[in-house]
Amino acid sequence: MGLEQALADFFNHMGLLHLTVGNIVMIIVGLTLVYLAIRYKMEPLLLLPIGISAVLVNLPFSHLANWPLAPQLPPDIQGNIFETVKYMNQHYGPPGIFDLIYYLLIKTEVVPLLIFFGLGAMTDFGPMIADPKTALLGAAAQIGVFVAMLAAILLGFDLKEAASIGIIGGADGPTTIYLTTKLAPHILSATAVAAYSYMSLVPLIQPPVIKALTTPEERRIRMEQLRPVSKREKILFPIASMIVIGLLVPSAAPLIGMLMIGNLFRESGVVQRLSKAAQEELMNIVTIFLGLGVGSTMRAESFLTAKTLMILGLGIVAFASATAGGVLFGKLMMKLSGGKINPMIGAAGVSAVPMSARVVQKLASEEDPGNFILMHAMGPNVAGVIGTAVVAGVFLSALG
Amino acid sequence: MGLEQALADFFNHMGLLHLTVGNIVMIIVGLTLVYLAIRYKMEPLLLLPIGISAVLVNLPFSHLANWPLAPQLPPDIQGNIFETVKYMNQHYGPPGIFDLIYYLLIKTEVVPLLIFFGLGAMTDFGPMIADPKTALLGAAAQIGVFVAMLAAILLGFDLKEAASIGIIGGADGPTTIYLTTKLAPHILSATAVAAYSYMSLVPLIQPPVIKALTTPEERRIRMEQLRPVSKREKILFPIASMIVIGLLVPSAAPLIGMLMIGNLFRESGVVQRLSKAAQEELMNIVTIFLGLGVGSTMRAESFLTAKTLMILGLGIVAFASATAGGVLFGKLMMKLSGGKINPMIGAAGVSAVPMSARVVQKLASEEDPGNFILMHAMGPNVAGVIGTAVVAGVFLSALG
Amino acid sequence: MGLEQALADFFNHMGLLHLTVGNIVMIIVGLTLVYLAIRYKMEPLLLLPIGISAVLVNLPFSHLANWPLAPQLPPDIQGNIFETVKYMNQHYGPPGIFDLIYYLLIKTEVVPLLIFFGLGAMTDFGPMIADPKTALLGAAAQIGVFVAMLAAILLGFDLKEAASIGIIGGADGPTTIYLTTKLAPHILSATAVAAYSYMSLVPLIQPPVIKALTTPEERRIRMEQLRPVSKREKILFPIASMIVIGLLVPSAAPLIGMLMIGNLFRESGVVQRLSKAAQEELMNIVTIFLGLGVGSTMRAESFLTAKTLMILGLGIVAFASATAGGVLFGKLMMKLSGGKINPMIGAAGVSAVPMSARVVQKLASEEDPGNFILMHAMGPNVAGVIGTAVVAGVFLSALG
Amino acid sequence: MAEFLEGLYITVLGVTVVFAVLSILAIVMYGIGWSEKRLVEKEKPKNIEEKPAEKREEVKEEKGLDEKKIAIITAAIMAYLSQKRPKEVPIKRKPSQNWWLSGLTTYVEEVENFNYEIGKW
Amino acid sequence: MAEFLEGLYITVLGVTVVFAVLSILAIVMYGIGWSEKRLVEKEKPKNIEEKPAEKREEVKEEKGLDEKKIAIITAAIMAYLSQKRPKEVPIKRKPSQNWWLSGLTTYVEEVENFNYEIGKW
Amino acid sequence: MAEFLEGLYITVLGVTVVFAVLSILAIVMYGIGWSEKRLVEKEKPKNIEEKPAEKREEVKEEKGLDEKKIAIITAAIMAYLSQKRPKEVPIKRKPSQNWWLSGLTTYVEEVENFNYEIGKW
Ligand code: NA
Ligand code: NA
Ligand code: NA
Repeated sequence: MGLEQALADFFNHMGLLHLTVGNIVMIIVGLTLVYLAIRYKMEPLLLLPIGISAVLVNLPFSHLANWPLAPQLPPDIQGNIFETVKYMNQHYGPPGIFDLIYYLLIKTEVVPLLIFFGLGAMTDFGPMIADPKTALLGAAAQIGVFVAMLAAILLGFDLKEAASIGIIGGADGPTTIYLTTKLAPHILSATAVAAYSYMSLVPLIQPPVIKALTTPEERRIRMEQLRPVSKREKILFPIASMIVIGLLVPSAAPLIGMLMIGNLFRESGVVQRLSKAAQEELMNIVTIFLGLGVGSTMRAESFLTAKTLMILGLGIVAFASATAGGVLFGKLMMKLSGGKINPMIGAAGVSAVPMSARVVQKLASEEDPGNFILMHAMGPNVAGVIGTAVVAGVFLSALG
Repeated sequence: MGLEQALADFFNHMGLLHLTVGNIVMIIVGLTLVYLAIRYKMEPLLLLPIGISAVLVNLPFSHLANWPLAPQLPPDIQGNIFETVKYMNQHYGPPGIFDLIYYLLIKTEVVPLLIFFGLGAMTDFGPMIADPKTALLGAAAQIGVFVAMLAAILLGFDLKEAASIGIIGGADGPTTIYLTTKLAPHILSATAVAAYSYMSLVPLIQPPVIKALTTPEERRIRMEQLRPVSKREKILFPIASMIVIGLLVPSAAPLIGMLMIGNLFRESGVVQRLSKAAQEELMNIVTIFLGLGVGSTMRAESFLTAKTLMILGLGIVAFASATAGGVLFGKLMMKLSGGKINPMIGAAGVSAVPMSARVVQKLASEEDPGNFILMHAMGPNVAGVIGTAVVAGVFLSALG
Repeated sequence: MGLEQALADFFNHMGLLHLTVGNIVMIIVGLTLVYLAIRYKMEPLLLLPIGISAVLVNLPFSHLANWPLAPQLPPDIQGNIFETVKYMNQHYGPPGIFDLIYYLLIKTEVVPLLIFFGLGAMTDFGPMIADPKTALLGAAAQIGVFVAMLAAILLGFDLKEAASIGIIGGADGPTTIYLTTKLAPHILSATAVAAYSYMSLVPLIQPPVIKALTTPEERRIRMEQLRPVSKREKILFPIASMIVIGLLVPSAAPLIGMLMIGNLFRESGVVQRLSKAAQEELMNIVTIFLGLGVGSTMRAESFLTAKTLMILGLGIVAFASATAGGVLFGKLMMKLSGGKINPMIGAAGVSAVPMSARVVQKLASEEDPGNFILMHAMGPNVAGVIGTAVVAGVFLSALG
Repeated sequence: MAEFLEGLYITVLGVTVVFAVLSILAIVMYGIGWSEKRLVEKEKPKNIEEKPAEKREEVKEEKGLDEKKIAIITAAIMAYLSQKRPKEVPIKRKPSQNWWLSGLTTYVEEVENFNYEIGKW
Repeated sequence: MAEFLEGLYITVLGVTVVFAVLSILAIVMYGIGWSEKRLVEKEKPKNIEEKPAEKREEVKEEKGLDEKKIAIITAAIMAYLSQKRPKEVPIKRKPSQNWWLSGLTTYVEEVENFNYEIGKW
Repeated sequence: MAEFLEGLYITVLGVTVVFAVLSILAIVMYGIGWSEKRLVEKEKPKNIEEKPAEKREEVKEEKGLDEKKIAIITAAIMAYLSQKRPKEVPIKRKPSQNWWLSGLTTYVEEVENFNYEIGKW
């Protein structure tokens, strides 16, 4: 090999010379996410890693992610993760670090489930236990999921894609990632980015919808003080709900099971060490891998399509109709309860915890500064997490 | 697919309709462990995850653990963990999160060894270094392991099962899990649950045995103050014992090696960062995986057998005879030393650190409130950890 | 099986009887590293785990590392990590914990890249941003890498080995491990140990070289106060450098990319949770695995060769010539700037951060106690990390 | 259109299931709440005797210790501790460890500040 | 010798590339620095009005609160907290948990010290 | 019965090995202890001269600083720091971050308490 040859080889593999328009656009998209995360603190824990990882994988030959996301696999190895990685290595070369994260940690569900485990350890289901009927509002908000799904079908998406798009309306990042990975991995980056982006835009998306559907009088409704919840109840709740939901919707058991194990660790009070680990050491590490892994799926070929734009549009539809679903059911409950329930708390069934509950509180305060319904809104809020996981279970059992 | 079909399908896969009596019993067993862990703080860091994980895996179709524990494998792939997981995926579908934990983290020894690493970083071998002869009491207590093993053979267990059952008497959870995983994985849940349960019952199991074998005069024996141990000695000890044991019983080298690396990290004083990680970050994460993984092996088909009841019975035999072995050897040492050694400290050779040492102290205080032998009991106590690992090594080399 | 047979078998597998001279020498080498780490605090976070792990793997039959390091693989599975581990398991038995660490975490680049990620989160590039021209000194110091490489070729090493040896002069442990694992895994332990040992010997290696190449007057040169660097600049830097270097030298993208992601996490200020995890939880765990994994490659057959001695010798050559390269380029810059640059800061281009910068400061203080150039030396110091990663990228693209 | 119809079926199924599940969960929670209430009522009579005692004790403690005195005592203890601690842990960090211990930055910033201070003069 | 020649080629390539890359990076950094400077200049006029206000406020605060008073208040708060906290979290550790909680050592050392104390008498 | 016999063999082997290993380990530990004792004896003469000096120093320090003064100084420093710190780190948490930062609970509990307080009026 002469020097000229060496130089020629080196230049031939210089990424700069292989940069496509798609790469450039994706780099800009990634940088935009980074900017939004840093400047406006939009879900920075996810959107910052996602954005910067999208930048990196769109530098040609960067070898952080070498494998395609939705490869054509021989039929006999589909569904066999161990055969799949072997095949990928054979056909696309050794895995980059992002391939390992995506194929071994995200596609195997490990990371989304561990995040749910950590969320369980962080969540206080007290407000829902204190007033169980508010759990129904967490169910009502799931209507948005189905509205968006149907809209997606009308726009030409197939059923599996439509379900993955609809679930964005559940406003639960890990559930969205979990379901999309299983049903339609080729649109993972779009649904994940939509879910996290809109979650952070809840304070902009929800108020107009809520205001359009409620009167100032309704927004002014004060609610009774929530009863205190004992430690015993808080311990029994995760156990009971894990068994109840596990027996009714087994396909939701992984999500609900891990969430409730985390919550039991939290409430039991005897394993603080493990509860802390679930919330901190493990959660932080897993969050890093989730962000980098999801971001690494933002490739020009799969992201820069009309589908992505439609998904972003449908995401708004999903959030708005979920809000509407919750508020309308809230109005029904208000009527049935003789005006004891502020219908706005239904909007908190969109589970961007605790943001949508805060939005509700803010709107209540605007009408009446002495009206405190945040805690009442927390009930539907955490119920919405459960509701979305149940819906994901239904999708998996019907389509998976 | 019509709605009726969809509904029929959904109901056909509803776990509730497939719940077997075995499942129900296992769920109750799991809940009992959770109750004992929370209410009586019985080894909660292990028994809580084990119990709740047992509940989850016994909900039909819950997809957290899809693979059998002791599958019939083609002979050419036995012992090849990578072929095994591929085969399992092919025959039993994609792994659930608990399958991944069990097959990739526990069966590969990674988790038990990392726990031993953390335990090493938590253990102070000072009391044993200060009075090396007490290490022999840690050997004597291993007699219980062999008594239980022989009893198990008489009850019809084969040699490998019997060895796994006997090691319960060593009172070291990770060693029990390590050995059972290698020799008799189908009884893992029974031996693990027995080991951790009885460890937390040491204050109930040991006192009657000790009292039956000692006179009040013997229990009143005061022991000389232990000499101080220098930092240099504490650094040399893990290195020396790793080499000595590694050369004599190579099959015990993984357990002893990881234990002593952890201890060297601790005592060296120059890698506090790593020592802290071994004791905290890493330990917590690994403990979560150990508990969930072991609990996921509590399936009706393998747990609800007469064998399990026998194992639980033999576990008591193991603990009691280990205590007796320690105390009797303690009496021998008392005679040989001219009454300078309190024979009770032999009971601490059962290594449930530091509980059996505390039991001994309590019995000493009962006879003479001014008698402090806790530190002397810590010597046999930590020696018992080493002793059990050595016995496990012998089992592996003879039967593995 | 009779008792005699059992005993015979046991003794036949007693490590003591199979200890080779090579093992004994390697155990002594390992203990020496442990001693240096504890007694003289020589890079203890790496050299302590490396040393003790070397001791363990050289106890015969210890089953912590069963697989050879550079096995003869059938051509069709070379480069396929998943086929490789399967093949290894088939031919050399189940993996020990160190085999898993080495083959799955180190050989796949995961650990070195995660260390770079953590280093990025720990590094303040401020001094380099404040005075960008000092970055060139970080390039100049890489000359040492090439000098050592050429010397290695002359001594009979092949190109891939020579490149791995040369990179020692970059004074970046993870980069050395990353490159050697890819180009010449059979000399990994020698290059890793050389890199970390000499990094801690920088205060001994550099001063004579610096003094030989500079006059006291030059060492006395005071430099202008560095300008303050804004948060915005610190955020833009990792993004810009990731893109620039990624486009120019794609093969350096994994190292530089992970480094800069870590740095962006740090400087963005919106993901402290993740930045802390990168620096602590994750870093500590990964460091443990790196040390144990690298140490486990110190086997008699691959380490006890004339090559290792030559590598240790060439390592010194690399460090010394890197220092010289930096200082000489520093003198050039001094001339061009009209004496405004202290040439000594070029020596800090050897990136043992922040040690070489401190060495420079110490020499400056010796000549003039009021001369503070530490911050100016930090520029080349962090630039040296980037420079070495770029050189590793060139090697990979030319030889990998 | 077949797809949309199937979507509708799934919607009906899904909405039914999610409402059913959360309703059942709500009923279970009401059950838990109700049994908790009964349990507490059972336990109360016993506690009534105990609690006042506890409370009295607390009040005593609070009266017994004048806040001002506590302030001084606390400060004294802290001062004593702060005097003690550095001697107990004579940390001698090696430069290279600084890097690992993330001390690099702190150190660098220290010097930076120092340099700026000097620059002012 | 062929190998050495190739090594030389790589050296030329490598040195060129590393200098080129770091030069470009330096230029980029100069660019960032220059645009930062321009941005700051643009922003300055606005800040001038704001900053003095802030500063005055700070000064006020510092004047308003006498250091001595703060000391007493702080200590009082801390004393109050230290009085409160132990009651809120009545930790009842089980022996076996000590082991896990790495408390073993501490505990052991405690007793060790205690034993030595006794040994003295 | 063959199994039991084999079990007996393993028992004999195992008991022998475990006693042998721990005996050898004990001997090694006695060896370490003995060499430590010799080393310390060798080192002692040197230390005797150094130690008193150290002790005197400590005593001095303790005398030099009156505990009361230290208490006041400490409190003052703390007060100063507590005044400083909040300004240095003006944390502006976004609601969604609360969730992540596990702050959710704290926040929820805060409001819960607040609600209860209001409930009392
Ligand atoms: Na939701
Ligand atoms: Na034991
Ligand atoms: Na370098």
